[in-house]
Parts: sequence; C-alpha cells; structure tokens
Amino acid sequence: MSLPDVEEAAVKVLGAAVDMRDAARITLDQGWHLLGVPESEGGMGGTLADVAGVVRAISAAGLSSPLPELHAPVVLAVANRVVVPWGDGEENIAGEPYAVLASGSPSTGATLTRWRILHAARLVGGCQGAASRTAAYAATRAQFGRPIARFQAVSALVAEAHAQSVLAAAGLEAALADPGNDFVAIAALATASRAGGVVARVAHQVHGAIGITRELGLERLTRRLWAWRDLPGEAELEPLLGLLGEQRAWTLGAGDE
Amino acid sequence: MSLPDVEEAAVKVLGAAVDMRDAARITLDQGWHLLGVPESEGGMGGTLADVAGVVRAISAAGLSSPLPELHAPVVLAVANRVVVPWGDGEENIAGEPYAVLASGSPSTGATLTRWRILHAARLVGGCQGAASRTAAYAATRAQFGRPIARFQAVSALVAEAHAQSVLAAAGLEAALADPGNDFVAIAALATASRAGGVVARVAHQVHGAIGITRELGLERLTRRLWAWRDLPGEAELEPLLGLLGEQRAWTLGAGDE
Amino acid sequence: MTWREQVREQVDAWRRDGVFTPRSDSWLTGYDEDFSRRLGARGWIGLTWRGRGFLDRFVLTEELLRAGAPVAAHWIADRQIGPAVARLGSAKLKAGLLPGIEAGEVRFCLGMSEPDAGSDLASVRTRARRTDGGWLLEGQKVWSSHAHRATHAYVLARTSTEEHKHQGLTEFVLDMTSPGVTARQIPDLRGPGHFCEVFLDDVFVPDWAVLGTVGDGWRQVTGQLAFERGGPERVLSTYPLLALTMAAAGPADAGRVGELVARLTALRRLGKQVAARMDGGEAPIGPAATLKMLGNRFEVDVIEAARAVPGVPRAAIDEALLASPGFSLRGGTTEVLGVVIAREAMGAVA
Amino acid sequence: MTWREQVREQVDAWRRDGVFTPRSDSWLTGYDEDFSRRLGARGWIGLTWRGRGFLDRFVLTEELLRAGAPVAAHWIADRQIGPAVARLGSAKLKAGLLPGIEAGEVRFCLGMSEPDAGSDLASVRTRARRTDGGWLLEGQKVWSSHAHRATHAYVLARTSTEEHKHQGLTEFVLDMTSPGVTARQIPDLRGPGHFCEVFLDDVFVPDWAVLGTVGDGWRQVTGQLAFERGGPERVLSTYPLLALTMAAAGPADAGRVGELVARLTALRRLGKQVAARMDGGEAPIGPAATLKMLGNRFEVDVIEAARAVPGVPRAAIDEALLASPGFSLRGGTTEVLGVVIAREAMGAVA
Repeated sequence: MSLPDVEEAAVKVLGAAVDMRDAARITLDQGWHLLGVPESEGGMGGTLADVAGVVRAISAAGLSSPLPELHAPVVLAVANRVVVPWGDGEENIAGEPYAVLASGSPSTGATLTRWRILHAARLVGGCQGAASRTAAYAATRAQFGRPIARFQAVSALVAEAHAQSVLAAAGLEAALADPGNDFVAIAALATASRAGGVVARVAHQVHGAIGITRELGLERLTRRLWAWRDLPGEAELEPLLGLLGEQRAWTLGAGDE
Repeated sequence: MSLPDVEEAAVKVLGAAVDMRDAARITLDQGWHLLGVPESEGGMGGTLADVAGVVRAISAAGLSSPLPELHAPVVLAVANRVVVPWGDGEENIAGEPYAVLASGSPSTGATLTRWRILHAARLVGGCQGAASRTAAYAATRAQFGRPIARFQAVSALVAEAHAQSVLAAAGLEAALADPGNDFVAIAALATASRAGGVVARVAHQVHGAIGITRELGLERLTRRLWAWRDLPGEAELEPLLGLLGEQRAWTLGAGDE
Repeated sequence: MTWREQVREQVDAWRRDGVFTPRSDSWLTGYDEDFSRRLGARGWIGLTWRGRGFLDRFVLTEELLRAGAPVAAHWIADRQIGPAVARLGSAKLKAGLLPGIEAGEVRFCLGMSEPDAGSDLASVRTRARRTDGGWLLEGQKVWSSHAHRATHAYVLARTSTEEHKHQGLTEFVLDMTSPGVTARQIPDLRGPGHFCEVFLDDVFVPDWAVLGTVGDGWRQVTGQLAFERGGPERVLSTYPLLALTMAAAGPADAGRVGELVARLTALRRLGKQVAARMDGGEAPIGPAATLKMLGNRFEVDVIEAARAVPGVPRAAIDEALLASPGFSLRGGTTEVLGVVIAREAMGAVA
Repeated sequence: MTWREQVREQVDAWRRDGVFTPRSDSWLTGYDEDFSRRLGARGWIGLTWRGRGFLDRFVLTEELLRAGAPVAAHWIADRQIGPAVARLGSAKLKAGLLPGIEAGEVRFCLGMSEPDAGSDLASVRTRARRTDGGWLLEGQKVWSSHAHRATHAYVLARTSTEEHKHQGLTEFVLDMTSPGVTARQIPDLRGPGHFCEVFLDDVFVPDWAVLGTVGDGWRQVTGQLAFERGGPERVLSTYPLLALTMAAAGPADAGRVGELVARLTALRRLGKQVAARMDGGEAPIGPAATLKMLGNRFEVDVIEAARAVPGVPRAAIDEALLASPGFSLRGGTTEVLGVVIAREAMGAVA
C-alpha cells in the first residue's frame, strides 16, 4: 500500500474500533507499526516521517492508537509519577489507558526521542483536525443573519487555531528533519503541547454550546488534545531547553542545513 | 480646597512643569504631600484614599510627580539593585529620576505599604488615562469608511484596556479599604502592574502608527506605565503571595467586611 | 460573628460531616436537591428579596463556591428568577413560587436559547398564542440546564410577530409538569449531561404566570443580564482546584500562584462593587460584563496553573477541564461581552 | 563551510572588530550606510535576484538579525523593492537601480500609507497625472521610514479615479532628489524618529520608472505582501534581548526561557518554509501572515520574559520596549492578518 492508502485505511479501520482495547488490537493486527522499520528487519520500510504521517492522520480524525508506543515503547516521568502510556491501569481524560509503575527508570536515548517526535505528530494531527473543524464550522454556521466567520472576533479565533496548528506542524517538521536530535524533538513536542491547549480552547469557544455535545464529536478531538499535552508536555520539557545557552539554542532552530 | 479642586489644580500646575526636577519642586511647593497627614501634625487632613485620588488624577493626565515618595519615602529592592525612586542619578524609560544605592536596606513596614498603595494608584491612573484615550480614539477614528470601534477586533481591544483598568481600580479599592494590610497592598500593586503592561500594549495597538508619535502624546502615558510596572512590579511581588496558603489568601480577598 | 463567619462555620461543618464533597463547577454541575433544601431550611435562599440584599448574597455565594458546595439545584431560582418574580410577578405568582424557592423546593431551568439561535436571543421563535385566561406555548428550547429535573421553567416566547425582532417578546413562568412539556438530556463531554432540550407542545400558561408586561420581554431580559453575569460564580468555578493547587505549590510555583492570588483579590472586589450597585438599585451591565470576561479567563488560567504545579490531583484538573468550555458560554460569549464592555468604555469617555 | 557558517564567521568578525554594536530592532532602527556598503561589497545584498534565492537570503538575514547588525539602510531595497524591480521593472530601471542596490548605495523608503488612510491601502489619494514622457505625482505619504535619508522612494499612486478603489493604482519608483520631493522626520517615543512624512509636489517620474503595469498596482502590491511579511525580521526583532536573557537566566528561569526556545525553533522553521515556497515561485500569503502574527507576539513575549529574569540590563529591555509598538504595525496590523489567516484556514477546509 502507498502511504496515503495506509493513512486512509488506518482512519477507516480504527474508526470502527469499539473501544481502546480494540484500537490497540487493530493497530497491532494491521502491522502499521512495521512502517518505518527497514524491510531487512522484517518491517515495511519507509521513514519516521511516514509513521508520523499515519499518526497525524489518525489523530486528525479524532481517533486513538498506540502506534507511537508500538514504535517506541517508553516509560515516562510525568508529574512525579512513572507512567507507561497505553499500559493497563488508569485512563486519561480521553479514555486512553496508561499504567503507573510503583518504581522504574524512565526511558532515555533514541527510543525516547522517537516517541517524542511521534507523540508530537499525534498532537499536530489533533490540532489540525480541531482547527479545520473550527474553520469549517465558522464558515457555515450563521448567526445574526450571516456566517459567524464574518464577525471579526470569530475570524480572529479561527485564525488563532489555524496559526497554532501551522506552528506545531512546523516544529514537527524541524524534528523530522533532524530525527537524531533530542532537543529539536523536545522543542517540537513542547510547542505541539501548547498549541494543543490553545486549539482545544479556541475550538470550543467558536463552537459554543453545540461543541460540548457528544453528538457533534468535537470533544473526541479536544479531550485527546487535553490528555496528550500533559504526557509529558510543556511543563516537563521546557525547562530542559531553558539552560542550553544562546549558541546551542540558536543552532537547534537552524535545523538541518 | 476641596478634593476635586486639588486634583484639578495638580493636573493643571504639573502640566506646566518644564522637566522632572520642576515637577518635583512644584509638588513640594504646593504642599499636596500634606494631604492625608492629620492637621494636628501640620498636614491638610484627609485620608490615604484622598492622596491616592490626587495621584491617580496626575497619572491619568500623563504627568509625573513624586507625590507617593513624599508621602512614603522608600528604598526599594528592584531586580537585585537597591533603588530610591525620585532620587538623583539615573532615569527610567519615562524620564523620571531614580538613585541606585551601593548598599542599603530596603524599606519595610507601614511606610512601604503606603507607598505600594500610592504607587498602585499611580498605575491605576495611568491605566485609566490610556484606556480612556484608547476608547475615545476608537470611537472617532474612521477607517474603511466607519469608526474603527465598529470592527469587532478593535472593540475587543478597547474592552480589554477598559477591563484591565477597572480591575486595577478594584484592586486599589481593596487596598485602600484595608490600608494596614500589606498583602492587599501587594496584590493591588501586582495587579496594577500587570494591567499597566496590557493597557500600554493594547493602547498602542489600537492607535496604530500615530500612537507612536510625540505629537499625539499617548507615549507620555505608555512610557510611564512601562516604567512604573517594574518599580517593583509583579515579578518581585507575586512570589510573596504565592505561599500564603488558601486560608490567608482567601481572607485577603474578602476584604474589610 | 460576622455574616461571613457564620456562613463559613456552617459550610465547614457540612463538609466535615460529609454532607457534600467539594468539586469545581459546583454551581452548575453540583446538583443536590437535599443540599438545596438544607440551605432553604437555614433561610439562605432568596436573600435578595427577603430584605437582606445583594451584598449578603455575595458573601454567601462566595463561601459556598469556595467550598465547592452543590448549589446547582436552586441556583437559577435564587440568582435571577426569584428576583424577577419578586419584582415583576403577579401577586398570585409570588405567592405560588417564592415560598417554594426559598425552601429549596422549587427548582428553575432557563428556556432562553433555541436551536440555531445561539447568542442571538432576539431571534426567538417559540410562539405564545392567546387563549382563554392565558397563553399556549409552542416551540423548542435548548441548552437548558437540569430541565429534566427542574420543577419550573422560565420561558422567553414571542407573543407578536409584527414588530422588529426585539419587540413582541414576553417572559413566562411555567410548571414543568404541565401537559405538553417534554425535557430530554443532551449527552456532553462529561457524559449524561446537564444540558437539555425542552419541547413545548401547546403548553398552557395562565395570565398570572406572565412575568412583567406582555411584549416587554426583551427589555426585561436584558435587564436581568447584570444579575446573570455579575456574580461570584463567574470567577470561582475552579476555586476548589485553585485550593488544591495552593496546597501543592512549592517555592518554584510561588510566582505563578501569587499572580492568581493577586488577580483574584481584585476580581472579588469587583464582584463586591457589582453587588453593592445592585443593592443601590442599579443594573450595572458594564461592570458585570467586565467581571464575567475577566472572571472566565481567571477560571481557565487556574487550570493552566494547576497543570504546572506537581502534585495537584489529576482527577481534579480533568474535572475542571471538562467543565471549562462551558465557562464562557453561559450568560453571553466573550465576543458579545467585548462589545458590551467597549460600549461602556466609549460611553465613559463621551 | 556551510553558507550559514560563512555568514556567521564574517558577522562575528565585524562585531569583534567594533564595526557594529548589537541592538534590538536593528532591521528598522539600525541605520548605518557604511555597514550596508560593507555588505554590498561582500556581495550580500540582492541574493534573491542574483541567482541565490530566498533560502540563502533567509539564512543571511537570520544571522544578521541574530547579531543585531545595523541593516536598516538597505533593508527595504533588498527585501521587496529590489525583487519587484527585478521582476517588473523596465530594462532601464533595472540597469539604473539594481547595481546601486546591490552595492548598498541605493536606499529605498516606502511611500504606501497616507494620512487618515491607516491600514486601508486602497484609499490612496496621491495622484499621478499624465505628462509628456511620464507622470507628475502630487500628494502626501506618511510613516515612511528613513525617507529623509533615502536615495529613492517606492510610491503607490492613483493613475485613474474612475473605477472601484482597488483599481487605477500604479507603482512608481522615484529619485528622492527629484524637484518637488520633501521629507520630514516625525518625532516619536524614541526621539527624532525614523518615521517621516513625504510631500510630493508635482514630482516628475519618467515612464520607465513605472513598476509593472499602469493601473495594476493593487494586485502587484498585495503580491508583495508575502515578501514583506514572511521574513525572519518578523520574529527576531528582539533577539538580541533574548540572547541577553539566556545569558542571565538561572534554573528558576529555565521553564520560561525554554518555552521561548521551543517556540522560536518552530517559528524559524515556518520562516524557512515560507522562503522555500518563494523559491518555488509561490507568494505564500497565508503562511507569511501566520508567521508575522505569531512572530510579533513572540517578539513581545521576549520582552516580558526579559523583565522577569534578574540581571538582564535595563537599557536593553527599554530599547526593545520602545520599539515594541511598531512590531505589529509594519506590514499589516494583527486585525488585518487575522482576516487573511482565517480566510486561508477556511479555504483549506472548503
């Protein structure tokens, strides 16, 4: 299958999952986690960017999948706890499972960097899904006799959601261009986490009461953004970038030239 | 003279000051610093709220005066330096003098509390002056064939400046109602400092290029807000409130009932 | 003992005794009919029309919200319908409703919004047709919180279609057990949901249950907005989370938490000013809108701060997050408030 | 050595040798004709039309702005007028201007805004009347930076008044020494000021100095906006202050500074994307507007962070503060950008 086919199939098949356990099973069954693994190692070939593309497409559709964790199994330090995303135990605000370990060392190294990039992709997809739903809603929903997008205050919100989504995507692109650099991955994930919070808030603001309903389905995107941005998001990551010094920080941003 | 008369006179006479030294001389000459001092102590009588009213009026007109410092002479710790506002030496971004001491202990106690309240009043006046100029400008300035206030994005900015100014004034009112409580004074000054920054930014945003010109005079208000909010503003004060605990913090806000 | 101390002592006792469990957003989602009756028995519902006034209610509600007490069942009646009935209602309506509201037995829901109307309240399509001794109401309302278990509804309906859309509106009060009323919950991001749709199928409302003057509903309802927007619930929805955040905060968090403490102090004073002006007979629409805009922002900022302070229970953060999209909806969106506040600002300088 | 390393080495050497002193807002207020000639001699002005492209210019300008180098004198010519002349100018105009721009000798100011017009560019009232072999320009321009010392001006003028206001506009290039041109500085909050008024009193402009097509000025100028908005100067105006802040930051400031580092990384990538699309022949108006809106916000947030970190020199903070009201003005206000971005967002989903 070509990559767009995989993305489309992933969205379609996962959309039929009855619950999170089912979503995890489907992800494994379909073998999408073999994308980005060299064929010589029994994988499907392709790059990390290809995996990130599938992750984004799944998230943009308001769906959950442990694809990042299958690719890069990690143990994380989150708010003083040791956590395994998609492990069994508790549930986050989006209903996705995670396990809390009594003790254990958080992951480090290349696996953690890959997970950070793919988790950023997850957030970027969610931002794009929520931002584009918001733009579409504003363009069609009428109030006081005209589409609400014609009100400057609403169009400013639509612009904000879009801009945050574009910014998060740019951060992800930087990380994918230099996938061995953990600091760029950290920057990408921190930016995507913040963007996720803003996009969720703004999306609800534009949608008004209808956005809160189950029926509309916006909450499938926003609850995920709220869950993902804290796993671990900006509060844990940004301090890691704050003392790099000007020289190293600047070089991060210059990227892969 | 009645209080409104004093306020009006202060604005009028200080408006004619040729420079900061002159403004300081005028303030002393007029004896306004005796307002709020009991007549039995050689003062003019009146309350701290009366003094704050004069300070507000002066600031709202975009003028400077060492009235708070005459009432409550202080030595402050500002960004790791020991500073005397309206002492001789350096100049802040608004052209007001201050002295930096080689060493010295910052003020404490009732004098410091009074200064904090009066300095908050200074900021509140500046906020009110800049916010009302902004509202007036938006109501009269036309673009694309109608007053810019009719654009929702502009009216949101006008609302923001006004709201911040109202909030800062409420904080000041709380401090004046309980003038012996240093924590309420700190809260008032921290809030006014933040409000000052927002109002200055928003005022310039609404005014556009003309707002930057000397001729319009908006910068007389905004440069002062920028100077005042860091003398010492939220960065130095807020941590003092952060560890009060819920009980004490709640009682602060309940005020003087 | 001050009034505030009296309230605090009682509320503390109830919490200690397990009468309630603190939660964020308790004024909307803390629905507990027994608790409302308890407050009613204490004489603490209806202070504003029982000779106590808005400042006393302000103190009472601050303390109840601080504690995260479940006040949703009587909230609408106490805040805005009770005062409206006391001011505008017929003698029969007053006699029939006020004692029940005061006892915490009469629970109101609001029938203002309609499908597709959103913030545009004047586009109401629910019709009231004249009939013998009263009116027949026909239409649909939406976003009516707790309608499925309310005893009564406030309904804004069109009694005439001949004028400009701001005219010909009338306020009604109806019994939810009347024939023709159906309420249905709307599932939301928290599950079953407080939001309801209400269908009105030729529901009879007697003349004595008209609130105020027929055709004058628009003016009356906009006058109510200051009551609806200017209360402490526009600032304190996430206070229980802030309390947990303060408890967990260490020196590294002092600045962040301190900013909230400072801002809250000013916001509460602003709320007190609004209450005092209401006691003075004003309807301070501008200050109430300012309070709501800044207060809603504060409520959300509390959540963001809580996320950054290690040790704040995740469940409390999530509870507040799920409530957060609602903060700015109720009683006028941020965009609408911006226009109201700007108008006041420009009036203030004109 | 990469292109970036070459630039960095040279710029570092200049700074070490005292050729310039770093400052915020250097692309607008760092006016130094000698420095511009130095860059010209190095071959570093006009990269975009000299076969190097936008990505190379992107790297060059990033490094110059990082260093706070005084690039204001040639900025407008290098960024937007040079590319426009190269694309649309007559052979004579090209031959007459481009070598001078490339040498850093020709310095452009912009004659777009007019008194009372603000962001409403289409309401231009400056008139161009036909005359023998050219046009006579009559009118007034304002907010024209460094006009009093520019060698040339770009002027948008109305060549016909008969159509809709978006039609009948034409772009001109004129010599500031032409008879009838007067430029006057406007004092601003920093003192003498870069802003000028420019008075045009029957200024003759030959036909060969018309840019592009007569009457097509509106389409042309809006096409320029991507060039004007999408560069690193929309993000890096306060970078020298950020560098000082990073130097002063301790562990207590790590989160605050780290947030800026993360955001800057994404913003710079976005700038690179815009440059790459320009190299591909596009005029990416939406992404450029997004970059400018977010970039201006970043520039201001840097100042706020610097205030909170003890030890950052006050003079550097004040310098950036005084520049800050200008950030969002140049090249379209935040309100205008919001509309452009929303339009792109809605187009993207349609």
